[in-house]
Amino acid sequence: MAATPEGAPLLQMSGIVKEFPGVRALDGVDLDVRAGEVHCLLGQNGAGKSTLIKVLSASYRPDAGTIAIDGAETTLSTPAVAMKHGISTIYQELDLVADLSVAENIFLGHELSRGGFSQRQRAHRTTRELLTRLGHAHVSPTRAVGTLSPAEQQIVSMARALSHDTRLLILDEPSAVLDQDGVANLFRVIRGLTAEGVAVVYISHRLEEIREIGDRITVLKDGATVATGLDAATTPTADLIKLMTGRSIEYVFPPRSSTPRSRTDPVLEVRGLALAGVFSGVDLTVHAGEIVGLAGLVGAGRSEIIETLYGARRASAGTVTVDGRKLRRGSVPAAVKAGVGLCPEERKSQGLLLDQAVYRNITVSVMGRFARLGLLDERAERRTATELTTSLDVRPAGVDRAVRTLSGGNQQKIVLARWLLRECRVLLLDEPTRGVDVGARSEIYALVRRLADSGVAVVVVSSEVEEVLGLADRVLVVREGAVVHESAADEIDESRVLDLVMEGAPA
Amino acid sequence: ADDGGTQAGGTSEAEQGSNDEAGDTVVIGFSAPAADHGWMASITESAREAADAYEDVDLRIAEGTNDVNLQISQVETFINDGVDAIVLLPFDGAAMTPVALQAMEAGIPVINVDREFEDPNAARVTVLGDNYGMGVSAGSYICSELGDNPDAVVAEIAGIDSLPLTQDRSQGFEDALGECGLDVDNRVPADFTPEGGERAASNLLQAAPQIDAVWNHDDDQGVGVLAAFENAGRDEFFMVGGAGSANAMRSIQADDSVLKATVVYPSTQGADGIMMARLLVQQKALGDLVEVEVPREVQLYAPVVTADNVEQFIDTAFES
Amino acid sequence: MSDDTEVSPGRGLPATAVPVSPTDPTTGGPGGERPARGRLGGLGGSGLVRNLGLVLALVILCVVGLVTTGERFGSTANLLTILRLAAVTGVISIGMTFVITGGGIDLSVGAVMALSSVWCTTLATQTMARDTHWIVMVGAALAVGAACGLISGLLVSYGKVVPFIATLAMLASARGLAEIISQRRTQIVDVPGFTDFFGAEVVGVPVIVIMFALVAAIGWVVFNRTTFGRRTLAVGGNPEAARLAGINVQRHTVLLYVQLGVLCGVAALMIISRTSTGTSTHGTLIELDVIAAVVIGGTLLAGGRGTIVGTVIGVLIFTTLTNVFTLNNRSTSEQALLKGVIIVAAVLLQQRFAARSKSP
Amino acid sequence: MSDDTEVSPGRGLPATAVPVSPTDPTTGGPGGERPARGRLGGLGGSGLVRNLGLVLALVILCVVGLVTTGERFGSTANLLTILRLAAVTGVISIGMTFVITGGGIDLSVGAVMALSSVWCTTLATQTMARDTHWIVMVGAALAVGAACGLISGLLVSYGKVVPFIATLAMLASARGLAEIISQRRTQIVDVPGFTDFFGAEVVGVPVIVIMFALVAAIGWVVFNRTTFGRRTLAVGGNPEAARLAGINVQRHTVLLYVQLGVLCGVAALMIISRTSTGTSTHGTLIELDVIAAVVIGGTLLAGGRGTIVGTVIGVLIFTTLTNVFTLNNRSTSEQALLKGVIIVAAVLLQQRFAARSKSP
Ligand SMILES: Nc1ncnc2c1ncn2[C@@H]1O[C@H](COP(=O)(O)OP(=O)(O)OP(=O)(O)O)[C@@H](O)[C@H]1O
Ligand SMILES: Nc1ncnc2c1ncn2[C@@H]1O[C@H](COP(=O)(O)OP(=O)(O)OP(=O)(O)O)[C@@H](O)[C@H]1O
Ligand SMILES: [Mg+2]
Ligand SMILES: [Mg+2]
Repeated sequence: MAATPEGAPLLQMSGIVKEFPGVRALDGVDLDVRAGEVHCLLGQNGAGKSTLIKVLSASYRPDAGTIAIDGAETTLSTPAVAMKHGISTIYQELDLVADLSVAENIFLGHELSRGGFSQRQRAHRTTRELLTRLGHAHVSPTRAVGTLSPAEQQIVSMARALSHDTRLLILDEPSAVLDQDGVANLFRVIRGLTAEGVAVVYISHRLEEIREIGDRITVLKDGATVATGLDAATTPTADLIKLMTGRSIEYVFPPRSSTPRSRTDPVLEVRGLALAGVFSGVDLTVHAGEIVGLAGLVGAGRSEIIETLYGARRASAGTVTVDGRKLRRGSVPAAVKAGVGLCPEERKSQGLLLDQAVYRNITVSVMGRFARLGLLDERAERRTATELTTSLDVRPAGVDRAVRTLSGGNQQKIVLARWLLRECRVLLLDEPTRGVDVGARSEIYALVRRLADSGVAVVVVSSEVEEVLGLADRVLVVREGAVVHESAADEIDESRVLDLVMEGAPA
Repeated sequence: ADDGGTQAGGTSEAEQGSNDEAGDTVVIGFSAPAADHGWMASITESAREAADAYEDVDLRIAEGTNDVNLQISQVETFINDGVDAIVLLPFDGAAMTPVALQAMEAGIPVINVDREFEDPNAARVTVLGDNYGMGVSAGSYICSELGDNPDAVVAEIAGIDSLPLTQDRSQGFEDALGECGLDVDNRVPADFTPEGGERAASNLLQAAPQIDAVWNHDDDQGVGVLAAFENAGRDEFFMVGGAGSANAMRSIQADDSVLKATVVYPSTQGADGIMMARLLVQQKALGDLVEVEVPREVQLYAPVVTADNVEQFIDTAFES
Repeated sequence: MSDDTEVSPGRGLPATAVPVSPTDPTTGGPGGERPARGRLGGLGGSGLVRNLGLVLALVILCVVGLVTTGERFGSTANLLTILRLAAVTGVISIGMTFVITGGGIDLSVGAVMALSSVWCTTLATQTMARDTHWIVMVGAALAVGAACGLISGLLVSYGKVVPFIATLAMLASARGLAEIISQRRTQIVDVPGFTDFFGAEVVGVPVIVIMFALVAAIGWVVFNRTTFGRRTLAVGGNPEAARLAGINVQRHTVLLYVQLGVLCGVAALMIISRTSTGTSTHGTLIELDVIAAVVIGGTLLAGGRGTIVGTVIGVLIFTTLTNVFTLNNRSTSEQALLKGVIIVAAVLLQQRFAARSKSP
Repeated sequence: MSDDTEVSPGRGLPATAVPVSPTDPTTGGPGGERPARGRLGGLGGSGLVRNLGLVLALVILCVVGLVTTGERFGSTANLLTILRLAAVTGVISIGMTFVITGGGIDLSVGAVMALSSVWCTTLATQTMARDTHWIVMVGAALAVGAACGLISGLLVSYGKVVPFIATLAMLASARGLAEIISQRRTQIVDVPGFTDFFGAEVVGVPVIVIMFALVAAIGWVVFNRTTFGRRTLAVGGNPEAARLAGINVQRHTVLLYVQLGVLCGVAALMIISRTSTGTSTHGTLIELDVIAAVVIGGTLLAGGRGTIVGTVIGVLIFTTLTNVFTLNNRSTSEQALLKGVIIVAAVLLQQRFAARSKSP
């Protein structure tokens, strides 16, 4: 379904420059998008993808460069103007108002109203229709968005974009919070849109998705276009990676240790753990040096399991034992004291101190290590943080900049760095590589494996089945709040996991 | 009735003698609490007017404040400045005593107005209103009006409760009522503002379904109090005011409300303080006295103003 | 404003979308895990049910009033007294609910009310009012309030001065100006039409109580049923998201302060009619009462969540408390001591209920 | 607390980690595009440079003082007067900076200071102090402050009462209690050792100014160089993230209010020594001055960002302003009017500088 190349492209951006204090985020980017195509934007973390689309949605004003829509040069002065041109955006950091309902969020800024009075019935009806068409009719229009899972919030964003008269839909890493099923649903929606002539700009770090949905590719590197108009179906992966990173990376998981871990002492033992209304009867044993993966659909309750285990939610039943000592229920300090660490799922709300410097974010849970009599040795902190950010390839490299100014993927690396630094007996990782680029991924996998080899018990939750199978020694499949399968990772393959995960699930 | 001769204390009284002739310029520092009600505003205003009347007085007025810490620093500033005299109406007399002592030790005479210091050495001259006496006057007047009716309901709308002056007034009131076997049945504090007076009075009317007499400490808040009475349509009682604003006196004169009397608490004290300071520094004495020195203490009288004698007072009353 | 654009839902969506069961079992009320910052429980929209704890606190207070003072508390006259006292704080509190929900705060309300009351009772204004119509005074009061609100709003939204500081500055300046204009005199109102109108009663209910009820009702509708209300929540809850959704956050912020300014003008009219005076001391420290009523009602001080019903109950709780104390002839000190304890008790009570109504 | 476990930093890191040049040219101050909510510009950590605009405002104020009043302003005696005045507000403001940065607020500081001053000057305490040592009074003042802080802290962190309401309740109760204990009388201090100590001067500098300097210095170190300060920033910036990072948010919150309570006790000692009295009216409305100084200094009212240096400058700006006004003999009303204008001007100035220092 390649688009017709004749006529002026729907969108033509050229020479776009955007500077932030100390960083030239965009340094002469060119991009053209045709009606009816899915145009993929590739690039490492911090390459400038999100900044580019924020320029496009008029969230930022560019410092230089031109934007033409339908061949006519245009100034996009405010987000409202961009919307008038039919540009709808789903941002990387979901920008919804937590306390407003689903319907209110969808129509925020272009409320259905008569004489200033909201037409709530009409809004709810329209919302229901939108959600049904997106395959998520179970989300109630009156529910507060803050209570939805990230995947459901993504759907709300999508519905919001569709509630406008959209000609150009921009999706910034939409699949980061979705599982296979969700991605398939998303692609179905995208195909429907492009068939009607809507253009889509699609950003993702998962190359297999690009192959499946994309028509053409533009690659950004350090804020500049390094290649454009590449054919999404045929360009070899190695070439793409070379273009993005400037080097070649073989994308592999680190080798598993040869000695069977089940021989060692169990470090973490969970018995009959339950959280009222979400999951129950979860048993889990993790040995020293072992990596256990939790696979499952989004919303299956995997995050809840490890958050409960960590004491961040109060269990309604069951026990958690670390090194033979029982943990007090619902107490994070108790878990931390016992050597448990949790790298949470949502980096912005659960992980980061956005206004604080990078190094402070990295050392926040191990501050005691850098302190003598409560006095901190900031130089040691910076040194350690710099080592970590370098090995994770955080860009830009300075550890003194506020985390807020980092790109999404780089922020994720900071959250992860904190927990890699921490001396833990048990490390719980929830979606550790969400939004992280290809280059940094293998580095993260290697680090996690190295930690395990040093005797840490690791639990990884991921929606990418490939990641769970590749990284973990043992895999648990979670469905609707219950563990439905457990086996060694090399005794099960991707399609079997998918079958287990889907069984009985809606759609 | 007593002769209220000294209370006026206005410029008109000091006409004779050479006291009004210009002498060396006198720099006077003046500090008073925040002018958050009419009486206090008029204290500062009367001080300014008094100073303006003399070309040899250079008055420095510090920001009115209810923060003793700030008021102390104002006095310190005056000391640093080397003013010739300080006229001080302290927010809290006891709390301002140390810094006043400091000024006296630095050779700057302090004229203490209205709220008395803890230590007599902290002021060269003290110009006092008589808060206790005010309560006594109000109480005695109510006693005389109600006669011997021990069942009569007497209500009191006080000022700011945490101020010592309010306690003194209430004490005087209670003591005077006790003389004729009455007591205060309902007491509500307000805050010296019309708004506070209205609020307090509205609640008071509900608390006491039947009242015979009310003493309201302050005529400024009294405007609100009267408005509340009017709103509620209650007039079975008579009210005595306090401080003696021109508004209140006009109302008494016109006899158009429940306000039948008010107890004067002279707001001219500020002006008196300025005059004392000038005389002190220029080493003059009070013209009408034989004394060659300015006296140590002047206590002003708290007369009751009624329709009978309002003529006598209305000209010196403060506009609030 | 593009509000009325007709939207064709799901334009271009595949017709093959799988319909899922329309009734959703997982739909719970709002709530869920939120940051641990102190709060009043998940008070979401409006409605008595969500404010059950507060209502209960108010009821208990009334019962205490009835038990300790008999029918003196329960009499119509006393209830009207409570409502009359609540009216001034109440009107401002409704406006403050919008400002706080929108992520701001306004410390200048008392000062603006004072300035407004002074301006509209100057000799000049009163003379003009007598010569023409007393509505001139109403116009003056509202205009002064709106102007002050406009300045605060512009400072906050375009000047990017933090609301606390901008409105603190407005507080100082407005009161200073009020003092200068009035020369610190209490200005007595003598415009018969004005006093007659605002002092009147309609079927036994004082006009200012009716005004309060009207403002509360309009406030409720605007807050819960209009675009303006929804946008206020969005601007306070996530200003960046609101901006990206095409809302003019800065203009909206200005409007929020302007409406509060206008309501301060309304409050000025009420206090003028109650005390028959305009003075620079009106409304001293009322800002604390107002903010306390709004916050105890369940509006989030950080913005993004608010309730008009809660605010009204908050105002009533505070006024009733004072009334019960006065009827009981307690000393100010005891009142203060008890007030603190009662406030905390009311909040804890409200929390219990909020927590209970949230659990499944 | 597992924070103190000895660990070799960077454990488990790849040996191949490339060392990056220790000095980083791209390091800018924190900042960047933020939601449109009003603010004071990107004031990050501490240090004079970040507060350049404020320093400039203070300098301009001093120049105005010098120009309009000559050496009367610049004399040592006058500067010490300013500092003595600043000391009481200053000490509390340092503590408030921690509380606000930690996501809270405390309206009860003035009342707690009053209660503390009353408690430590009761006849009983004074008698005991004379019989034993005046340090008893110090102990009493600090203990009362700490106890009040503890109650507020527990209400906020475990009772989950919003800080505004919890501390407003504490305000009412503490002042009520202070009035009851003192029976609304001003209590005179007559313990020679006490007065001698706090009234003394060391090489010409009054003890209370030295105390202020000490508190500020310790506050700066704790805020910027210790785990406690870091945790405060984390708790205020994102309590959920702090909790998940293993910080005991609730306990930390309690500690924040307790330290402020203790500093209110210190302030009580200072005001007692200045006035030689303890009374329930001490510190009335000081909370507004304190919060204004903290916020104008650049601490974010929403928490998560604060600066001790900014707070100190904020306090000095307000006290210097008052001093210059006093020296210049303006009327109170003009002062108020001007004060508002000057505050806004100072903030806008600070913003210009913050914006400039952020651009590359
Ligand atoms: N508000 C900001 N202030 C300062 N620098 C910023 C800001 N936003 C982005 N940057 C910088 O601009 C660069 C590009 O960031 P951008 O978010 O566009 O990257 P990205 O390609 O979307 O990366 P990712 O894949 O991680 O999402 C990064 O170096 C980032 O640090
Ligand atoms: N705060 C909350 N309030 C109410 N329901 C919630 C809340 N958080 C999660 N849920 C619900 O609990 C279920 C599990 O959610 P969650 O997204 O954590 O599952 P998960 O398996 O961890 O998925 P993910 O792949 O996103 O990590 C979902 O139905 C979600 O809507
Ligand atoms: Mg991005
Ligand atoms: Mg999850």
